[in-house]
Amino acid sequence: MSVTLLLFASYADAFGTPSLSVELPEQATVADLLTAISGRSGAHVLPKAPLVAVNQRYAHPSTRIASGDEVALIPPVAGG
Amino acid sequence: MSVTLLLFASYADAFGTPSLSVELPEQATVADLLTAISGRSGAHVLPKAPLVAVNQRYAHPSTRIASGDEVALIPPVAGG
Amino acid sequence: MTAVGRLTNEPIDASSLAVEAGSPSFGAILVFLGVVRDINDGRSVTAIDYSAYEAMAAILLGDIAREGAERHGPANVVIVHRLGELGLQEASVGIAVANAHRDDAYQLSRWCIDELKRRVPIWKREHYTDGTREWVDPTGAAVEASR
Amino acid sequence: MTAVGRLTNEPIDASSLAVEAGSPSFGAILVFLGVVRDINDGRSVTAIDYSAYEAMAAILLGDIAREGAERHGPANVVIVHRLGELGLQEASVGIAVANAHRDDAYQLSRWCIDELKRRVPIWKREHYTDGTREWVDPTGAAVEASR
Repeated sequence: MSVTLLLFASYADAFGTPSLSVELPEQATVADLLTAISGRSGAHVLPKAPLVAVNQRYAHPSTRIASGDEVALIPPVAGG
Repeated sequence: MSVTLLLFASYADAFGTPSLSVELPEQATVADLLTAISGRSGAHVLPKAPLVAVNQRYAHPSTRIASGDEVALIPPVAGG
Repeated sequence: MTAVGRLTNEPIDASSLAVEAGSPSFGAILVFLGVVRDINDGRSVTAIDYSAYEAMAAILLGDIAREGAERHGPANVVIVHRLGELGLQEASVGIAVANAHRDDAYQLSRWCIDELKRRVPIWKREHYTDGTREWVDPTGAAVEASR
Repeated sequence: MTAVGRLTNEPIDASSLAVEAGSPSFGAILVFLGVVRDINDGRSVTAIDYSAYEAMAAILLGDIAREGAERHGPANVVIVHRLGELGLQEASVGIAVANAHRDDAYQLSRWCIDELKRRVPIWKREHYTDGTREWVDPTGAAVEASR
């Protein structure tokens, strides 16, 4: 399946885009997603365990991603 | 000497006046003042050790009162 | 540095206080408002009138602002207490503090309102729905006597 | 009960937030404002631009308002975070809470701002007097990498 990964702030700057298209097998997890993008240009800015949101909620590495899910990579937050 | 004692809020209500004139000997203290008014009508509402201010500062029972000082009896405060 | 306390007969505006306390070097502003509420000690309140030993109260409000700014500063502090008759939800007191960071702002704000309630010669008389009015004595003891 | 969180592009007004949080049964209102200050980590700041994962940030602001009102309630909570470019002394966040008494209001307000900083997907890029701009990483580690 093809998943669109949303990027923000410093991550969008590093990858040079506000979203990446990532090919993943069915039943893939957040951990699989992170492995899949680890070779992309810009991925060097990511911490070891970057925050990922699935459908606008924080996800675990074991969270499964389904086709059509809204998936986002969340840089360290700095609100307030 | 004659001292004018300012009264406020519940004390003014109890004594029926916003100020009392009190005759005190020279060198009198706050404690002397309290003794001097203990027989006045309304004095029953006073706690054992009512707060007294001399010249707009809280005073001790041993604080001396001089002629011309601004002396006030302070009911339990309830600001805020 | 701003560290001021005053009495007013006008409504208290949170935004104005925040502006007065603000500074380019302070990132946290905290505005406390004490407002008239409808129930106190189980009795239904319609209004409160506030009075003060005005000269002394103004001095002590300024003292508290300055002492607070020294204890939990650098900071700006503005303390305003309103006098007169206030209806439900009207603010009787407004305290705006500004600090570089929020830790100090919370401590400073809390210290100021606690000290104000402890030592400033201000009194309030509650008006109840049954038409009676009564001076409020937070120490409890004297309430019976004044009834 | 009011327990809401939202994003805005407009200036944040402390008085409006206080009115929105107020209720006749709550005697203490506390408004926290986080404002842009001139120095951060020793660097001279001229402005900050805030951005967010807007859909998720709005959800989490509402979560925090509701969770806070449950933990330290009964209470009303209104949380607003501003996005876009803000100059010095402009408020990026406003949190108004109202409780029956001040103890709870101070705890609730503090809890809300701490949670907001911990979990809401909002980012800020500081503009410095030397013309450079930089994403702020409160965790420290990634700042070097993003320079």
